[in-house]
Amino acid sequence: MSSGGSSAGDHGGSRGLFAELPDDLRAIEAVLFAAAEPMSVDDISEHVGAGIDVKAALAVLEAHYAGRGINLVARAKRWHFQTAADMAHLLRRERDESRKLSRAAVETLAIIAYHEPVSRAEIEAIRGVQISKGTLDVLMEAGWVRPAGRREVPGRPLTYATTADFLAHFGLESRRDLPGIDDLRAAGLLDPIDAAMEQLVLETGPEGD
Amino acid sequence: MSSGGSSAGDHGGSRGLFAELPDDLRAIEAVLFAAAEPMSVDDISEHVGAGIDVKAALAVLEAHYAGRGINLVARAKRWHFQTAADMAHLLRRERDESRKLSRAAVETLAIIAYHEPVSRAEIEAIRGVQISKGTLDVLMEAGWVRPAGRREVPGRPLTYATTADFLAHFGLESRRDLPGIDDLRAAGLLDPIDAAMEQLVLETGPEGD
Amino acid sequence: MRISASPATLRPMNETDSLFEDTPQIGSADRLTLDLDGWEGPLDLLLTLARSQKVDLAKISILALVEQYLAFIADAKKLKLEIAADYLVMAAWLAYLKSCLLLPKDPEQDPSPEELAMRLQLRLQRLSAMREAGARLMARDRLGRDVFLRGAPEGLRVIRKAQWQVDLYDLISAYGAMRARNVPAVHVVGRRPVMTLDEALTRVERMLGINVEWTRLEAFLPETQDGEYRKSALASSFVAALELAKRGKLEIEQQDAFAPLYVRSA
Repeated sequence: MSSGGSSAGDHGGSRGLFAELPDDLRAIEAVLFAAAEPMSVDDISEHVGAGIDVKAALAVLEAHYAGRGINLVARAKRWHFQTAADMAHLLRRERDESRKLSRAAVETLAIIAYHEPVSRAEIEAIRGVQISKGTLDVLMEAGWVRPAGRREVPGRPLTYATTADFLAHFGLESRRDLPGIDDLRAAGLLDPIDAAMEQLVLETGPEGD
Repeated sequence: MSSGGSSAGDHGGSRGLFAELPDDLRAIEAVLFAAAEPMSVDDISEHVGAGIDVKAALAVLEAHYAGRGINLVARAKRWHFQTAADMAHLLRRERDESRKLSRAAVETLAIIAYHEPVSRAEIEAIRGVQISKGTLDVLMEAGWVRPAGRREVPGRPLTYATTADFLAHFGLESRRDLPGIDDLRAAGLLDPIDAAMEQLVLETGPEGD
Repeated sequence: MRISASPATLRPMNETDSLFEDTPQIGSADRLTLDLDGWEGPLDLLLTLARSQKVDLAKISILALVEQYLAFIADAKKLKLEIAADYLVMAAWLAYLKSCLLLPKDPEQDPSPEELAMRLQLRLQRLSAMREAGARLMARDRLGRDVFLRGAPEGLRVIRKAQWQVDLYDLISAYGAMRARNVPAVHVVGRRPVMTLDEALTRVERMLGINVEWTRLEAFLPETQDGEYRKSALASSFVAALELAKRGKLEIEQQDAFAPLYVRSA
């Protein structure tokens, strides 16, 4: 049947629109619907039992939910259902815009996401200003940024990286999905500036304009 | 695209199994999914707009979700998604974990077995140490100990006794099978104690009252 | 500190601007809002100035940019605005860069002014790229703002059921150890055979009437196999002898320390 042009009235007869699902898909559907948190394949297996090929089933469900009001998505290898993005206008709740991130916080978050792991000094070098005290705190409090170990250079600076919650919040399956990251990398804009300089000098030659 | 004929088994290739839905159904799906509480038809209308015949759409969705891992159901004229009843068991997974019973719990259990019915104060008098609330809880949760009425003395303390599960777990026919004091001494499980002590044990001992 | 001047493009971007880059900046046509607090440092100001060249950042004229920056700072100085030190440091560095770029090439100079210019350009590109990336991130369909998780998930529960490990031996050995440990100990002091001082007095006094010659104290002791009782009798008889000597009924003699003790009636 074609659903594109159908009005709400004539769905009644289209029993086939949603076929009965096999129980393994039903089980995964049920578990993911009930879950309060995104679930990894292992988490799901633990609930639905070992006999089910969860990965294959997820791929089927993902494809089938693609055109629906609810989508099945993977973020940082954890799966959850969420409402379709084009339904945002129906759902957007009045929310306090007071939690809007400062420009400094947005830039800092972007720098961490595109360069991680990255130290505070490196963030400051890119922005050309010192990071004020609260900026990293705000990002960590939001659950988007975490300390990611120390760099083994003099001073052993602490580095920062993004979290699975960051990917989930911004609808990214992995860091590879960061907008434009491939282009930026190809342009050398994610390299340390000295490395980038070397590349530029090689490309344009030492006497380059 | 017809999905009616696809068998449950071949879901991999059956793109039509979940057809694209018209936006009015998608909207209702999304709104109900995101809602924190069941919604009346009017609640839904308010979100999806007046142009949609919500009642008709709900009937279609209800029918379509009938064979799924999630069902769309109405309770007291309010609609919500819920996990299919036959999948409910997946939401509560029991996992057995082998754990060692604490020393306090073993001692408490032994005292109850030898002296039942016995009050908490009596258990403490015999152990010479207070017992924490959790200790009795663990034993009751394990199904080995049960409350056994109140003692008709001032304060009416609750007493505890062992259960049939206790006997079964420890392979005992009855509490008479518990080794007595003489058996314990013969087995070297009792430090030498003098006659007066023995008398005391006999008075309150295993076959007491 | 705000002043009005021109051109219009000199306005610090805020997040909204970067989200909607094509927002027409009407109403400020001939005004420059000079607000150093609004820029996040000299690099930010430079980037804004560079954007006003309306060319790809990779193709901007560094010389023109330097002019713009120096003019901007000069304006601010003319207006007697306080200018933060880092802006002045940048101005000084840019003035140096400008002179290097304008002077005849010095092949010995390292790094070359061209390289310095390229570095500056690269820094601006990087900052611009991150600023854009941030804006694109913020504009995504964000969880909790544009897309939503299920409002009332039933929740999953894994109930960890403890299988307690304990066997009958654990149980009874615990009981045995506990009884042994905690049943109150009853201490009975056994009656020990002693001769009291009164007994010894009576006995020694009575026997003195019979023996008038020097006699060893031990001869007064009762016959017994019990060593404990004998010791007690000896001690009591000695004290009794001292007492009788005090009363003048008896004499005591000893040749040396630890030598036998002799008594006779006085």
